[in-house]
Amino acid sequence: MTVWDILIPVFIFIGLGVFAGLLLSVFSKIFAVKTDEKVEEVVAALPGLNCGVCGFSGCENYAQNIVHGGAKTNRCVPGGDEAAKKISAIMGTAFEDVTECVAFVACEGKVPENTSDLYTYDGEQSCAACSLYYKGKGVCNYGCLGYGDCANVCNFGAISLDSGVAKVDPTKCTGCTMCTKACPNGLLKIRELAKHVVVTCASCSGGKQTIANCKHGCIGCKKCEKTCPNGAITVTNQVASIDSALCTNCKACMEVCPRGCIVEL
Amino acid sequence: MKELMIILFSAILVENFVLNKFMGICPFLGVSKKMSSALGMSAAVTFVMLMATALTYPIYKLLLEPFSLDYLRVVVFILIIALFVQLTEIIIKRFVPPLYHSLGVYLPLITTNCAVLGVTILNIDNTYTFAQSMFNSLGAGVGFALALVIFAGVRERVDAADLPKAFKGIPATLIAASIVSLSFVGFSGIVEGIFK
Amino acid sequence: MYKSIVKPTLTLTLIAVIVGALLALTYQLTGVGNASTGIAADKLAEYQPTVLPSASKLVQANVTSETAGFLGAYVDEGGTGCAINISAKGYHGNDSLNLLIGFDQNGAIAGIYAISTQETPGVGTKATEPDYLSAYIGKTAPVTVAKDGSGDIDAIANATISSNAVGDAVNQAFAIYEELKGELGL
Amino acid sequence: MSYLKTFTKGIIKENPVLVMLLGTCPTLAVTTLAVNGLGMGLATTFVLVCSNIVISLLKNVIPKEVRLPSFIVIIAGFVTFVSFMLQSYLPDLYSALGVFLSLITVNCIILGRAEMFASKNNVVASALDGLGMGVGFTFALLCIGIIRELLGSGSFFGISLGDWFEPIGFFAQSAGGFFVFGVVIAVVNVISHYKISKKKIGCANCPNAAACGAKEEGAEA
Repeated sequence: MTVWDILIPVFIFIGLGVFAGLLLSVFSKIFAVKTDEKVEEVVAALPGLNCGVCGFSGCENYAQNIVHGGAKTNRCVPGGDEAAKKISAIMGTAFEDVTECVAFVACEGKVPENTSDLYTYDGEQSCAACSLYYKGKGVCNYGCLGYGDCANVCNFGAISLDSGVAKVDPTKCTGCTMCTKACPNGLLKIRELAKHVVVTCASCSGGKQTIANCKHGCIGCKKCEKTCPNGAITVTNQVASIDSALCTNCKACMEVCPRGCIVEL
Repeated sequence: MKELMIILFSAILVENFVLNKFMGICPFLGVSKKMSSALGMSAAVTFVMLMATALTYPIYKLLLEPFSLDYLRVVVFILIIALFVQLTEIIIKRFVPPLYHSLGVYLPLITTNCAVLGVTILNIDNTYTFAQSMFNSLGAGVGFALALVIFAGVRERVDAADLPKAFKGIPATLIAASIVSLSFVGFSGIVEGIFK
Repeated sequence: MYKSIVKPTLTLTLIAVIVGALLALTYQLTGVGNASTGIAADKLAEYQPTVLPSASKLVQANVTSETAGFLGAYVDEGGTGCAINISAKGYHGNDSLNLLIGFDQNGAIAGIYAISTQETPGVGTKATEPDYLSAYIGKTAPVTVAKDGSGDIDAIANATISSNAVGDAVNQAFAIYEELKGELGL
Repeated sequence: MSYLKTFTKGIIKENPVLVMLLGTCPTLAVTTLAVNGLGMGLATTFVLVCSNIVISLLKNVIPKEVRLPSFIVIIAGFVTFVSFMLQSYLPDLYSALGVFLSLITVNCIILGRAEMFASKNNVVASALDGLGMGVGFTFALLCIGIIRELLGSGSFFGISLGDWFEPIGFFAQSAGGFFVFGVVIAVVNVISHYKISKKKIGCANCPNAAACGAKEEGAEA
């Protein structure tokens, strides 16, 4: 056991240690990516969902636009007032209230109460896959398929499925609109939290066909459109839809609807 | 040249690092949810494996073997691999941000990837020459990529399949992996057959 | 400059040096790491009946051979033969098969003992079980292993790789035996 | 958190192998025989506890730039020390574990616990956490090892069950490892009433979560 047997490894490790340490510290100094602290602060205040409700391609992009592009600080709906307050504090601008929005499902096609299935489907358990086979297993081509693609996407666990139709829990929903993109039939629509009256149908197959398909479907009779005092309801290609901004919760349309598919959530 | 080909193809097919030697299972299970992440991860792993072998082999031959310090190889190798991965991460983050964003989350994962350290140690254990060990790591990397990509495809189907509640998620993935690994056993005679 | 360059380098070097020194110390003090060169005497006595039944006592001969896989050669004091310890390429990579092969005076196999094997348990290990290895007794160089019974030894179903590995190892041992016969005085 | 909870959390609730799916490489590779699984489990526990202690001692000294390399060098030092011990005192276990003994250094559990726990808590808590995780790891390896040995080579800790049971080669091979591991996790799912599988295996369990920049963007690992 010569002393060299100890010294050689020590020298090797001194060489390696210095080499590694120098390289790492020098590299991380020279090649440091110049990031703007303010942008990082704003990104930290945002929920980081990259959902795109604010109209930008993600939280990072929205933060850059807030700091440099002067974008408004209250466009992040999932972040809600709390995120808007934090960002306004960082940016020193006045805090503006964020209009709280939530999603809802425009379909009540429960099987067997309201509608029925065309075929039994045991392929891939996803709405997207099921909707490829003759526009879905339901008799109505626009109905909810109940395989929960929207529920899988929702980060807040706000969507649950009861007897084959998705339902959104307004208390948990933050309005991030990730589910609207996941539904193949586009049944998930956005409404303001304060406005409770919604049309729970999206079937564009007109009167006679909808009556045959579903007990709850909108037949596009336009009665609601005529009676609405604020013109908030419009019937476009055989199905009614409510513009949240104009609606005042007066429920006039609910009484007059012969099919009962305008509902208060 | 034939010897190199044997090593290359046996590393890809027969002695596949993931399915036969069980190295690199953590990223194999964790990252193969989507095909895009699988491709990104396997490209990064193959690159790091090649560079790691290129760095560790000479150091072993020049520094460790002459002084018969074979017992230090684990510490020295892992230090070099960790150093190299962190440097690559810094450089990619600085010069190629889009690549960093697509690869970024997987680069630090590679330091704790058993396959990378495994291939460097096996190169020494099998007393390969430098060319042979480079081919071995290329084979290992491509084998890793092959297994990962095949498995990503299988997994996307498995996740959507109608399974009993207990088997949803990871158990189904593992049983799918067992069948894919079984299919790789079929290659065992192939390399000797082709190149004999 | 200090905080971001010198301090990290210093800490990393210090840690590496301490770990390295400690390992070097334990390695040298306990002499534990270096692989024991030969088979320990008690183990040798244990293997001797299966490897060279006629021998009285196997003693390590200080001869070396350059052929790959050679681990040691042992000669019988009574001069009835010798044994060669060899590590060969098994199913799981290079030295995953460690055999001790005994030869009688005229170079035929007197017995084989599998010291350690990393073959897949239950599958590959069948090729290293004593009764399968006893088929080699009496065989002279070169030994052929085949599935269809045409070779001296027939390979085991679904463990062909391991059976071939054992066959190759035996042939390797024959080569070493020929090379060292003179030095061993047989 | 009380020390006892730190210790017991690693065994069942956050079992590193069955729940957090870390350290799966040795779990599949070494459990062809139960005794190998036990050996690997104990070796890893030793390394885990020692490295947790040392890292929690040094946590304020190591600067950010060289964090990962220094952690890894400490762990590699302990692993080499364990391989010395095994090589001299348990040679057959040493040859059975083979290359996976030195692969303990890159075992995701050790670096994971070092990064997520040891570098943030005091020495005693880290040591207990290491011990808990180690026991959990050994327990999981033992279960899988026993099952694979029973089915694969018809023996229990080396004692053969007699020849009435024809061992099924599949379980000793690598494909069998995946299969048994999957079934064991399914059983754990049922036992824990699916509480565990609901937990998203996202960035939280990744050993490099702290050191990697992509976590804030919600990248799902």
